[in-house]
Amino acid sequence: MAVAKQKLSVPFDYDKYLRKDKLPHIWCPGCGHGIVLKSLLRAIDNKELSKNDLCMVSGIGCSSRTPGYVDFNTLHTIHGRAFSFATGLKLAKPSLKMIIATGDGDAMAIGGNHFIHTCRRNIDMLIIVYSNAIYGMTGGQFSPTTPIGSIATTSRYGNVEPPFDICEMAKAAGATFVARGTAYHTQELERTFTEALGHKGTAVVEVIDSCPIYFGRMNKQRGASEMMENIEKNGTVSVKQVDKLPAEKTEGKLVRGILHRVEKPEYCEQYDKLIVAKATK
Amino acid sequence: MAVAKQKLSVPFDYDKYLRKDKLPHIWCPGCGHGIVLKSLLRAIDNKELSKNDLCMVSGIGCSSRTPGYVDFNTLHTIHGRAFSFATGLKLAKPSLKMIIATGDGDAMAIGGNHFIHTCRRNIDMLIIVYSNAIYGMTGGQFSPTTPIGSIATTSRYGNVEPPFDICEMAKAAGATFVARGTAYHTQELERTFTEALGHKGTAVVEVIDSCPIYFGRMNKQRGASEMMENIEKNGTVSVKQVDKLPAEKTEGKLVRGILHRVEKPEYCEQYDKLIVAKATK
Amino acid sequence: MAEPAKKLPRIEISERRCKACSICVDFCPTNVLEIRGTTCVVKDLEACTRCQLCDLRCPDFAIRVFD
Amino acid sequence: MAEPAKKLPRIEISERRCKACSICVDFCPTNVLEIRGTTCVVKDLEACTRCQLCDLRCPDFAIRVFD
Amino acid sequence: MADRYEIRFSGSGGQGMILAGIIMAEAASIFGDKNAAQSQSYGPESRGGASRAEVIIADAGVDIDYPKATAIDCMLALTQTACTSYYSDVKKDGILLIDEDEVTDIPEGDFKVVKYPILRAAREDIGKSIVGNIISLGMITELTGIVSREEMENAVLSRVPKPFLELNKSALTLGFEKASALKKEL
Amino acid sequence: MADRYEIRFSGSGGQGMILAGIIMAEAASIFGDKNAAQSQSYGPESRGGASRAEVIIADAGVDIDYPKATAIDCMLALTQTACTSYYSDVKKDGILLIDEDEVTDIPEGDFKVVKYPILRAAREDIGKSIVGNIISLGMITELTGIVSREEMENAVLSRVPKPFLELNKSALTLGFEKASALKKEL
Amino acid sequence: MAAKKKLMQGNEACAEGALYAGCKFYAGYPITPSTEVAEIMSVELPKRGGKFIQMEDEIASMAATIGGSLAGLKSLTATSGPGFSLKQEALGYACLTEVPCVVINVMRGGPSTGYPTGPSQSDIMQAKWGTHGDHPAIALTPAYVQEILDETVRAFNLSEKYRTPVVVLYDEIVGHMREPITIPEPGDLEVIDRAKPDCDPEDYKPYDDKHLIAPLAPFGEGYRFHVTGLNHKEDGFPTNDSEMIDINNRRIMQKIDDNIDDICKNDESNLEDAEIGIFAVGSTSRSAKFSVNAARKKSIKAGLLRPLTIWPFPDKAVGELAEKCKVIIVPELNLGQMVNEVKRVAAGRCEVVGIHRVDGEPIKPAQITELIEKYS
Amino acid sequence: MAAKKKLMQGNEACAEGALYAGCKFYAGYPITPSTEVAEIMSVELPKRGGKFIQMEDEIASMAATIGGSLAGLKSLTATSGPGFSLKQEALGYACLTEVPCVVINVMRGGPSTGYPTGPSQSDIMQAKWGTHGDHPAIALTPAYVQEILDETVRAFNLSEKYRTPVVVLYDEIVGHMREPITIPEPGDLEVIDRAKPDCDPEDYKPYDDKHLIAPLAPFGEGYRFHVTGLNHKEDGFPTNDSEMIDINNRRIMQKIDDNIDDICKNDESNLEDAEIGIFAVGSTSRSAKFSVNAARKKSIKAGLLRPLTIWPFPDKAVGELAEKCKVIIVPELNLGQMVNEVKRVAAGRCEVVGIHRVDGEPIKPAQITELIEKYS
Ligand SMILES: Cc1ncc(C[n+]2csc(CCOP(=O)(O)OP(=O)(O)O)c2C)c(N)n1
Ligand SMILES: Cc1ncc(C[n+]2csc(CCOP(=O)(O)OP(=O)(O)O)c2C)c(N)n1
Ligand code: SF4
Ligand code: SF4
Ligand code: SF4
Ligand code: SF4
Ligand code: SF4
Ligand code: SF4
Ligand SMILES: [Mg+2]
Ligand SMILES: [Mg+2]
Repeated sequence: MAVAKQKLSVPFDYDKYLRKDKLPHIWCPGCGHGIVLKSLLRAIDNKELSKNDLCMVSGIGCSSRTPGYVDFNTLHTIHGRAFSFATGLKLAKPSLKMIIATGDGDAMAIGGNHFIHTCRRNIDMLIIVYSNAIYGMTGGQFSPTTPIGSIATTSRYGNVEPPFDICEMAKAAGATFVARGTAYHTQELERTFTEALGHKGTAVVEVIDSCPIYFGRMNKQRGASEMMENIEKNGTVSVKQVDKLPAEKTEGKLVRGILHRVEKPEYCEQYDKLIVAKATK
Repeated sequence: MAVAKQKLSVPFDYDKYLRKDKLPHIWCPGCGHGIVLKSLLRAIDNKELSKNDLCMVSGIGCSSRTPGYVDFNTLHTIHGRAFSFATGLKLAKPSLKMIIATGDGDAMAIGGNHFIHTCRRNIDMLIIVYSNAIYGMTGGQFSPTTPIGSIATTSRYGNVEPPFDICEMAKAAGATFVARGTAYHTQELERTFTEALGHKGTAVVEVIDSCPIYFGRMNKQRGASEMMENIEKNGTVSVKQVDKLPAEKTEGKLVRGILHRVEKPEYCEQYDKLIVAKATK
Repeated sequence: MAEPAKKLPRIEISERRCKACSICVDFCPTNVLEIRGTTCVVKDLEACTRCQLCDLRCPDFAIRVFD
Repeated sequence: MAEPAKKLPRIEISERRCKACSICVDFCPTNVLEIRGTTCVVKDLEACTRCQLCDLRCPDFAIRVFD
Repeated sequence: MADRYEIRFSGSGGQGMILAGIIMAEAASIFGDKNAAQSQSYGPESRGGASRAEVIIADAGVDIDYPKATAIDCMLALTQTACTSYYSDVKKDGILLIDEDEVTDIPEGDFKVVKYPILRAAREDIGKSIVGNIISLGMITELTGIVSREEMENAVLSRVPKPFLELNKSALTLGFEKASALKKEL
Repeated sequence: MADRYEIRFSGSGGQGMILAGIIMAEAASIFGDKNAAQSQSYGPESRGGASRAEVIIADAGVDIDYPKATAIDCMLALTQTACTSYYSDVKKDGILLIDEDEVTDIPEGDFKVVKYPILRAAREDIGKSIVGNIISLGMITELTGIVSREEMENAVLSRVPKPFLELNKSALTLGFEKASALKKEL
Repeated sequence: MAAKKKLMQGNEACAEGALYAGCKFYAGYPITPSTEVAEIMSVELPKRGGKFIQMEDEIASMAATIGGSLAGLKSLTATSGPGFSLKQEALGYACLTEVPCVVINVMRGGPSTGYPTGPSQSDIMQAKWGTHGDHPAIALTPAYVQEILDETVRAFNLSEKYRTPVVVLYDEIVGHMREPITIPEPGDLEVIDRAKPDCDPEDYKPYDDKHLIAPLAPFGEGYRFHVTGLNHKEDGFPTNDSEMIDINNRRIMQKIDDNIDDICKNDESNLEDAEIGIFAVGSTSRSAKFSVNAARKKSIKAGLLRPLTIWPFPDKAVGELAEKCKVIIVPELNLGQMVNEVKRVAAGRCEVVGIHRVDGEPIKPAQITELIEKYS
Repeated sequence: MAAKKKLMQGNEACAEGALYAGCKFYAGYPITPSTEVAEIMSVELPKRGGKFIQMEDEIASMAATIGGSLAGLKSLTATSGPGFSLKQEALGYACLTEVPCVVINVMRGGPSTGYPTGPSQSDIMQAKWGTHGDHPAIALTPAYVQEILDETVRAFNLSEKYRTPVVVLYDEIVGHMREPITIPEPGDLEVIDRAKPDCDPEDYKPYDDKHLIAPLAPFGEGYRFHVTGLNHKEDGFPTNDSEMIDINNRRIMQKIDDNIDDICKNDESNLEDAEIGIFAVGSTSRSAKFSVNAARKKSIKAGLLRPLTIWPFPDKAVGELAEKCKVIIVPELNLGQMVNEVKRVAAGRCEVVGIHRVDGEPIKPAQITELIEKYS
């Protein structure tokens, strides 16, 4: 399937999902956010979802500017609270197909509580965390996913805070679909998104992403392409290979792919099935 | 050791750690919170900690009223934020021995984000979650640890939200000592607290506790003693036995004991070791 | 050595603190205690084994068993 | 069947959208592209294998390769 | 009746003082045709400690603006603490109904004191100490005449779960009767 | 000098306009003995788009109250967008210094226009397009005389990392020289 | 009376009013003394096709409430002081994005955790100024149980009509007391639903400035549009253009200012010939009414202005009062909030004095009477 | 000048002032346009034995800041609009528990996310009324870079002296502009440290009402005491007694009211004979000064009252102005905040007019000049 795609003779028509007049987007040259969005749009196309039903909600951050560019029902909210706005929307109108576009700061710093409670409720939505280990929008402070030792504008001596493992958190909190992808492995990411969009319940996809302007510059990565390469070479290993590789090849690496997937009752359905049924009987 | 304790001829003198003039406390007859506090005081005594160094911080809730009764440096803050106040105190004065007294609502509902970030930083403090599956103070609404199907004043048709596993959350977030005890197993709890007080880093102890007045009454448990018995009989299994018991005896049960314990650099120490060292060199 | 005549324990119950929750009563292995009105009282001191379970579980710092 | 004369692909680059980040240039396996001024341009169309990698990784919806 | 008739129920948390207030207000305004306003005070904790409920009753069509007691016509006290804390608002010639076992230090004043072992009667005569508040309602109905026996009975029965109807009815009747006897002494 | 002398640096994000403003302010107020106030405007996003920095200079001891431009004495425009958006505040007989490759649609007005291929010179003569702002500073120093060459050189050198000292010195000197030639044509 | 009479608590009447108004969505987090509103909604909404959710905190509650409304449901949340403080950021978002919703604040003793079971009126200024930035504010102040029901309905109506959040403020006394009230039959009270667009989706502008208040399309019904808390232009997309920013920031204030007579509502008693005016809301206004009645019996010309809309402030009514009275007495359960507004409006035309109480007790009629008599 | 002169940004000067005042603790969460304060503190504090921590949000930041102060360190946090809204609940806690700390709010365009890189002055009322319940408020409003440094020092002094949080409000223009300033040498500026108890720990009452402001013992030094956000009595423990509640709630206000002359500070120019008064803060006051100077050149009697303490409101100075001027002009980067306070104080004694701007642009001197000339 991957190969088939690669040989496409007609390129994918992103414009049919975009608000073309809003481009070029505000992201810096080489920012990974655009690549993530492209994988998502292809996945949406794979699933043949309707733009009228799609609803994208975000908080604040560079990544959270995504909704402005897609021709869906779009809601750019306040920092960290996208999950809660989305919970209201989804519960009020279960026909909406919810996608959250959020950053490591938006989701895991200020929004951490809403993130875990959303996972716990297992309410049907796809959460995409653009995880670039930095607060891009505010100019490069360290985030709860910044590796120890990294430089940021508020960790000039090197960061001392251990980072979260977003996927572990999602799983512990109760998310029923948890996966990790990268802005480098764009086709794998497309497949992951496609699977996630087919899942009923809270699906979390962490995307290892790059902010060449702040994280890159402060941490001596020469440019966008070098950051991409680093994601490939040093950062991750596929869940399919992880057991086959020798320990020294996997150590310290994040695992890519679908890491957790279970079927559990979805919140809105439970609401109808248990609460409404009892209330109206 | 446990046996030795049981045969004590001179009972433990709680009063030396209490603000006696503040008793009787505000907790309802049969509320488990007092039992938890007693186990803690014995553990503190075991560790010979000084009252001048001890600092207990809480949020809002019945459980969060604990600091008012102990003769330490005590801080009763606002709902959900005890962790953050405590972080400030500890970082500013690392000689303080920090204990957080919090409830399932205070820690896991409104305080969830500060809870996970405290665990992530691995800042040296003991977090005691009095986990009674209800918002006691406000009169019995369901909480993020209320089992599915339970009745509460805001889940009259039965709760549909899946509960958090507090210990799993703590571990995923980065806490380096994670344990579970109960208000029934008071001596085991004392031992767990004793261990936790000896740990350097964030130690989380979830205590399965009872609110006979709200949770008990609404869920057809006839009284405080019956709730205690239920904790014993139906609720939990010791980590020491869990592997030895047949699956049907452990299914659906929470595991008691020390569930996770690793040595990792503590936040305040790292601050001195890495940041201050670099800044002043 | 022969045991001296059995010395009874001393059970102190603070009426001010006790809330008559009955936990000590229900968990005392030898049925020493009972609730009377709004407080717990000793019903059968002889039966007391000094096991301290009442103290350990009393939520109110209200009962203490001395040797 | 004999191949017909090699048909070249058509590479569309939107100057308005392109931010000259160089990702497509650096990841093109056959060195088709280059940055000129503030935009990316085609340097060697013949070399293009239509692999679409440039499109897949362009963060700016700026490049498309047609058969 | 004057512009407003004021009743206060006081005791400790768990004795059903607020429920008594609600029932009195319903007897007057739902089952009777008067106006009523019921309110209560809590301590900073919603449990434990003294508990107090007040009902202001006025004729139909007469607004009850200030909803708290100003000069109490009738006050119930089921505990000493409640009695001591709250009796002082009872007005001249008002009625102070006390549980005679619990309230031993009886305040003095220009009011009439009615004593009865309400809780004991609940326990011993009815078999449930929880109905002390219902006995009290019966007594107050009789002592004050501010609502009719029938209105009160309807009000009590509408608030009580089915299985406890008879129990409460007996408690209420006991209250009516005891008060009817005691009234004569006033 | 009048009460206040106003300079605006404009270009696009990344061209170092704010740094230029800072250096100008330091040349005047730290290395010279004048007073200065430097400010800037961002778009809603802190990156991309037009960028603008302003410096108001006054004699020592003269307060600079309003810190933004009111009537500009000298403005630099390194891009067409910046030029078009911002030129209109240049005052009568003020100076508009433009990059002659970038700004092709030259606005008309009562001011004097000085043209020079600043970015090209940076790229080709100095070898680093990033020093366009330093060349500009040299030119403005020369064109306006508001700070001395020495003050400007000190200011530039104090803001530049060691390895780039020479580079920036050359850029500045280039600016001095080119402007000194162009000045004659004014 | 044909309609059914019921003894109801203030908080119950609030829930009843919300249901009457067609509220179909509730998101909240429990807090004394407002919790009963949530408890009733959790039981009643599922019976009527509505949704109830208990969120993890008040911030999430406010956000979910806005989400529910964007999906097209009339949405409610209820809280008290500490929770009201937490809701402020998201409340400002609702103001700027013009999403209707109703927020109940049952005021308890403050500041901070304060006195959770005690009454107060000390969040009145916060209801206007609690969130950062200039924003429109509508706040209603019922004082009787029946009025809580009626005003909750009016709160929904104003919210839907003006596309803005509406706050209902009442103190713990009114929230917890019980009075016999009449539940209105369908049709008895006006119920307003937000305007929906009838244009082609292509032409839809959610912040069209041809309308002072543009229709609001629910999400998911074909009108795909963008909502953001950044300053935005007519089409909802962020802008950087100072003219556009100005137009939108002023329009959201103007929609209130231009309709102040529709939004303001006062209850006046004995004002015709009043020489001593009293300005009070909530339980305090009930004490004041008691005192005014007592004063009138003594032929003292006292009168009461009791605003049911406290924001926008009733400048007109207070101005008239200042013209005719020698003094305006402002009793309030705080240390001086409305009294400053009254002073601002009175602008020296009459004396203005406050009575303030923050000890957890109501203002007693005797306190007001004393002052009335002093000025009579 | 002997002391070193440096070109500094407003936000840098703020950090510099904090360090000068002896600040040893910073907890914050980044937000435009205040982030530079955090960035500098993260570099400088570790060099000086202080602690910097970046928290997970603004609520945690405010809480940690209070914690740091309770441990005995002078503590700072900095934020902007949305963050300031989030800090409100904990800020009220600091007011009631009387924990000194300083909060910087660099004001940006609002409401909501608004215009993050644009200036505004629209959180002025919020600085007084943002949290629920009645509480004391001190807020300072510097307008020049040097003044930001000086006023940040004063903020710490007032905070330590009066055991209360102090807010420093300045707009983005002042926060981001650069001016040459003089860094004071040790001793140049007064630095006040909080009083510590010298009594026996047994006798220590953290809210002793013999003192208007009781000494505050740091945690962990032998004075074991209790701090709660519930209404409390002298010993810090919660109370339910209405008299105690009253005493404490009024005392925390009174400590400000009784010292208003010590807390208020104004900069006046050309006021002696002014007929046209201008009341302005921050960048707007700089425009106003420009206009006043221009007016004086034309012999128009304009003058400027520029408060450096906006809360408590400078009633006295404004009152005097109202006495002598025919009009007070209040230019502000919002839709009308301080202008209402000026009206309240003027109480009809003179005309009061506002100039308001919310489009992300500063108020231009020309706008003020126009009005001055109209009234001249
Ligand atoms: C309440 C609040 N606090 C802080 C901010 C400032 N802020 C905006 S975006 C952001 C961080 C964004 O980081 P992330 O979510 O990782 O997104 P990125 O820009 O890296 O894509 C912060 C701190 C804000 N807008 N609101
Ligand atoms: C900001 C805020 N929201 C809500 C409340 C109301 N409140 C007080 S305690 C509590 C829940 C307490 O539950 P938990 O922590 O489990 O303690 P418990 O009483 O069960 O011991 C709530 C919701 C509050 N005080 N502050
Ligand atoms: S700052 Fe970083 S995250 Fe933000 S757009 Fe630029 S590169 Fe992307
Ligand atoms: S309400 Fe429940 S948790 Fe609270 S004190 Fe009573 S029994 Fe304990
Ligand atoms: S010590 Fe043991 S035996 Fe004695 S009273 Fe207590 S529980 Fe019973
Ligand atoms: S356990 Fe304690 S409080 Fe309960 S009855 Fe026994 S002594 Fe009393
Ligand atoms: S399609 Fe492949 S070969 Fe052709 S330009 Fe793009 S990356 Fe290069
Ligand atoms: S990847 Fe896209 S934006 Fe980057 S240079 Fe290539 S075409 Fe331009
Ligand atoms: Mg990020
Ligand atoms: Mg609980």
